[in-house]
Amino acid sequence: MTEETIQPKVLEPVFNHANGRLLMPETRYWPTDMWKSPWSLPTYRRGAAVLAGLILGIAGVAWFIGEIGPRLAPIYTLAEQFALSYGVPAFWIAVVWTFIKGVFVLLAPALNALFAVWWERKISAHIQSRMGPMYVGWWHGALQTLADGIKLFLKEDIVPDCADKVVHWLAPVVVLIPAILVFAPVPFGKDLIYANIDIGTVYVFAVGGVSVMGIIMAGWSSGNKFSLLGGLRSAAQLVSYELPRTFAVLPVIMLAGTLNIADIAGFQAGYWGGIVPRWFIFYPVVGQVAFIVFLIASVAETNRVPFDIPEAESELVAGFNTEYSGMKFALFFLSEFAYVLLSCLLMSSFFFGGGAAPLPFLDFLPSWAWFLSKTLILMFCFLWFRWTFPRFRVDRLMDFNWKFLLPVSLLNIAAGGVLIWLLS
Amino acid sequence: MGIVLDNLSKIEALPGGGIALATSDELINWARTSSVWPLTFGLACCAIEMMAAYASRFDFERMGVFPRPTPRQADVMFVAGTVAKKMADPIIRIYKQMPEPKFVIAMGGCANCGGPFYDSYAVVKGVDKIIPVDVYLPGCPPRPEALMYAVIKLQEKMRKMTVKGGHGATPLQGTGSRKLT
Amino acid sequence: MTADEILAKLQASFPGLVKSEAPLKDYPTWTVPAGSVRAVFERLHSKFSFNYLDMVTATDWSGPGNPKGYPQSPAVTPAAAGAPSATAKDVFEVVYIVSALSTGMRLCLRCELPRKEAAVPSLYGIFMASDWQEREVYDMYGIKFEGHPNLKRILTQDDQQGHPLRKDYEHVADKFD
Amino acid sequence: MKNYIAFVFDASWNTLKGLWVTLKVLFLPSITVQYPTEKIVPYARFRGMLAYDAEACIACGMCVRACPSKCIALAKAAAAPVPAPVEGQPAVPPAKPKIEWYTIDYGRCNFCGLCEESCPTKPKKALWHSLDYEAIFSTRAEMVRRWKRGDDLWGTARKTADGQLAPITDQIHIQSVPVRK
Amino acid sequence: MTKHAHAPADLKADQMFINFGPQHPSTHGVLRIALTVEGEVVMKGDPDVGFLHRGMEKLFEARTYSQGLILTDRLDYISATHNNLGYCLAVEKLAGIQAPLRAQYIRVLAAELNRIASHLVFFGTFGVDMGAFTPFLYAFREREMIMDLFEMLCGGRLLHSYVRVGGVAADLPAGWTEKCREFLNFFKPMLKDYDTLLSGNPIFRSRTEGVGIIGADRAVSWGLSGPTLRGSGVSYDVRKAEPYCVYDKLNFTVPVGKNGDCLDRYYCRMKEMEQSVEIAFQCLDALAGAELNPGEVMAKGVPKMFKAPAGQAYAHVEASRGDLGFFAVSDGGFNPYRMHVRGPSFINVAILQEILVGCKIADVVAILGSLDIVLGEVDR
Repeated sequence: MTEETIQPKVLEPVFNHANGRLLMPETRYWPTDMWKSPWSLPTYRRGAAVLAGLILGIAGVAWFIGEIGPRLAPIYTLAEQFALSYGVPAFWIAVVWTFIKGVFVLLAPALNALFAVWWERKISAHIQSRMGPMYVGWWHGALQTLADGIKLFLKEDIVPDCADKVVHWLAPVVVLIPAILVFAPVPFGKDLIYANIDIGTVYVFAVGGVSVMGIIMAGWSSGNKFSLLGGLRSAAQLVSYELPRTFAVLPVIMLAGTLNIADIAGFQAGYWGGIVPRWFIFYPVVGQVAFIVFLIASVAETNRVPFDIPEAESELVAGFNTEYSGMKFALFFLSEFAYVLLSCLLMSSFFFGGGAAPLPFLDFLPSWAWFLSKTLILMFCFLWFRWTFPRFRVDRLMDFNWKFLLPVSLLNIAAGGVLIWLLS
Repeated sequence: MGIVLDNLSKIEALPGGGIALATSDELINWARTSSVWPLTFGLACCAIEMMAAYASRFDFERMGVFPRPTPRQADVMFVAGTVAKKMADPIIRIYKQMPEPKFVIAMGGCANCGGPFYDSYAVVKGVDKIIPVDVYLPGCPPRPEALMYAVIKLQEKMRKMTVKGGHGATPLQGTGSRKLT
Repeated sequence: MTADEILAKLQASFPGLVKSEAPLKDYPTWTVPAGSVRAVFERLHSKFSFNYLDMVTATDWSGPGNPKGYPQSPAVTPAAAGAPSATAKDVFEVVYIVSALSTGMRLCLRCELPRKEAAVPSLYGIFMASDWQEREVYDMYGIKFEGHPNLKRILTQDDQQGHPLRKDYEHVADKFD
Repeated sequence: MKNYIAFVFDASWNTLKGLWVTLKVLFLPSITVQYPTEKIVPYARFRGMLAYDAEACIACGMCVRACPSKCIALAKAAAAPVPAPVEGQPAVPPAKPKIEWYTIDYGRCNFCGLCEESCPTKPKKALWHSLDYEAIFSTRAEMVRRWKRGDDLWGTARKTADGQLAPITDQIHIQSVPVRK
Repeated sequence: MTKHAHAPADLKADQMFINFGPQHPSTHGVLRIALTVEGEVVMKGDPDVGFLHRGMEKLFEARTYSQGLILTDRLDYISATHNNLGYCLAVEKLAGIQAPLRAQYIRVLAAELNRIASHLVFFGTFGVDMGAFTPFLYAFREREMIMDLFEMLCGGRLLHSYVRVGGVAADLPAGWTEKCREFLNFFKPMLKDYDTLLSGNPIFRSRTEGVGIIGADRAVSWGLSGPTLRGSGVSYDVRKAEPYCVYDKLNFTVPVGKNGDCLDRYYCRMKEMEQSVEIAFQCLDALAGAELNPGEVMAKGVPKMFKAPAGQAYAHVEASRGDLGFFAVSDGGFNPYRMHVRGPSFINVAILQEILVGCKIADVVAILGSLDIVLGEVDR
């Protein structure tokens, strides 16, 4: 088996892909030479330049568009006079206006699902030193999620014969509807809000709790032992992690004095000594502990690693959505990312001051731009946790909650009380 | 659907018959080919090369291939390894559990026709004796790029499918190799 | 404590135990009569601390393999320039290899059984490693191990006719061939 | 109580260190070979698809005996009649035996290289492992490729249902592709 | 489905029968565990193997000695060199052949590189079983470098058939030793990264500490071998107990665990990778030395189709999964009369019947992963 035996006789090129490139044996992309000096690689430099350009471009566009919230009010009054002049009763105008706002709020989880799924696959790929979707859309697989959605929409919809048909069909609906309703009191920027109700926080936690029912229904009705176990596990986990999540928000509400999410965000405007923004996370002990407990509990609420025992891939095949194919599976996927977006929006409005700019001289950007950037940074933390941590075992997960998170959040409420007594 | 898709052509009427691809077929085939979800189903040595194809160097996810553990959410089944007779029933059962349209790639000599165990008493000589196969991939085990080449060829086969022809499902066929158009 | 001293000690109570004539290369090899297999192992386990059972397997000495045992003609037919009939004798031979981890000594014990209804006492109680290995020998050769709790087929499919590793095994084409 | 606090701080410190490892790799370049556009040329000893040169073969059958899965079959051409010895010139040496036809069953081949090692032809081997690894079949019949004298290195395969032998289209020859500058 | 795959008759009211089926993301291949479960706690679990049974031992009797080597690649397909080495040692003992010294050093080098690749697959799949997906990709990124080394050395990425009866197929190609040193130098610090990523993680420790404890005497009675046995505190390694090739000339230590739980078995394998890197460095230095003349890698006078003299021989090597033994019987013909493979995974997986009782479903995955079995070797 000597080297010189390789000599083809016929050399007609059968394949010449337009931009095909052959890596001769010496270039094998070994990490030893790729990571010695990353900045010397042209592709790496081009990638960094594209990323920086993207961020600056979006910031420029946001600066150009400016505040959207306050501009809506005059448009609404103009349209109202126009409709009144046509004799349309005021009641119907309000209905049409809420319907239009409703479409935009429905757009939030839908667009977020398209973006977040693609972003998670890219971030997880680059964490694992690979590239993620590249070929589907025109730039870095931009249309990957759209292609997945259309394909799932066209898949055959299997209902196992030993399944409880009605409950099996109803489960994704019961999971998805609260995931959309919950976005009503959540602000997206300065008075960019659907319903500025006063009990926003209670509403969010109340409606968020309903989707647990959907997961249990999915688990039980699929007639599959693995999904039954997944459903029961999610019942135990979601209910028990609801408590520390709510108790973590209590000090924030005590400090802000209102339950209205937009007002809590507004309360955190202004700067201590001109530099440090008055965000709740910067309150001495109470803020940091509350934020960490809320972050951990939200990761548990959205069934993401290290708390993803309901759909544990290595133990229960795919947990509660084992028997779901096609569009019903897509709905579960959509609602999971809606809850991730919700948790990030809540965290940025409770702890990071909603639309407020981190430094005084940075407030030329509009409030919704700051709000979205904080949400994206927090969403990056969710993705980062997912690709680093292993999964809890069921009983260790319960110990962690009842023996660690809950006592810490209760102590935190006491500390919040002491802080308020000191401040007043 | 005014969605911008790369190189999506209008109705393509080919002179002299041929396949007239309406826009909806083009869109449906584009969606199906760009998100091929295989079932994590490894039998023997080819499964290790399949895992190497999902790993960092030959990243399968660039083509939208995202492995799913349950047959309900899988489009393609990579039969990677020797099909023992004791494993034949579970393979048939899993193939039936997959929703339409479903495809099968026989990866490696053992799945093609028994490979090095062609004269063994306990091996099914080729997986197309029990389920229909769309693409056979030689190699023992084939390189991860060869598996990607097989997926590219399967995508080419899928692009020629028309909804009018098979109502969006793959033709029902018990065993043997399969024509998709 | 060399192998021969142990052999001398054991031959006192087991007359049938002899040094076998075709030994395993560089391991002391003894031939044990079928009836006293379990007793010998118990003595080895308790007295001479042979606590690790390496391997349990069997050989069918009934002449060259039968080409009809293979669904398709194999690369080299087993009888090609095969064994002179001298070594063929109508017998199964169960081979045990047992070792003492503390001293590092390794022994091979063999016992010959008639082919018709071959049976040998199981080592299930002494070494748990023998549980699956004996089931595999039963599955492949049909040798019965008395005292084994669940002696069932382990590797071959459920409706497998006959025991494949026997030299005279003929393959019956089933629904997959 | 004290070791509980120590356990909490140790656990959170290890968690943060784990997070730091993943963040560090996030900003390092990825080592992916983007397969259809960037293609790895294997090392010289890689055992890819078999290539066969009908001119160099002396139909000795050594490869048939060496193959563990019996996938090679050949037929020796009838020996050319030796011209009657003319006493003027030295006796014409008997012609080297030629090959009539030669078939390799790629489905069953397990790419082990024993046939290449057993091929006695000098200086260039008649049967060797090329560097190609991109080949697929769509039917069982295509797996068996046949050579007659004059065919090219990759032989012809039984293509359509009617069993016609057609040259190979579904195999990309890495060796013969000019490197794009 | 096979007949006994359905619920047993004596299933009590609140118990559930789960098929941890032949196709399951974390059974490392096609192994079926019939679990009788009460809520999350496993009452009874008995593994069912044979779903990858290819009748190897029958096929060995129909192949010549050099063709049989190709079958041994497919036994434990993650560490193929160890199978070839065990087979060749058994046949060489049978035929009385002795490989030249240079070939023995190359054999040990290839075996240790293969052990690192095999333990990397273990580290990756054990991380996926625990739910952390990233270690799997880091492990496979380093493993791709080893696959390149083997592709350069013998042409095959995964199944090499590089070790031949009487020596090695071919000598080291030019530039191979530099690339090998480049990999080993890159890999040593990487092991510390793996430690911080997975073994240091408190969630991982809570999933593996005190799970699936196997006592030392129970491990010996069940005949376990390899890191699974050494995790329980029994320091039995064939490379030290019965050194083959040149292992007696190399100095390396054998890591031994203390209390036999999943974490100790995991640490035994991670420490073994460090030792394998040391051994590989020593082999590279020895090969670079002058006294091993290059090119002389095959014993003289060993034809391709040789007849081994009648007799029986047993040789065993320390494969990455345990004590892999080959029992070869020859009747003087071209092909072996009987070739039995003592598969370490086949014997290690039998203990599942005992240690699964009383643990949770998540522990079933952890214990199965820590045993590190390969179904090609279990079912042969």
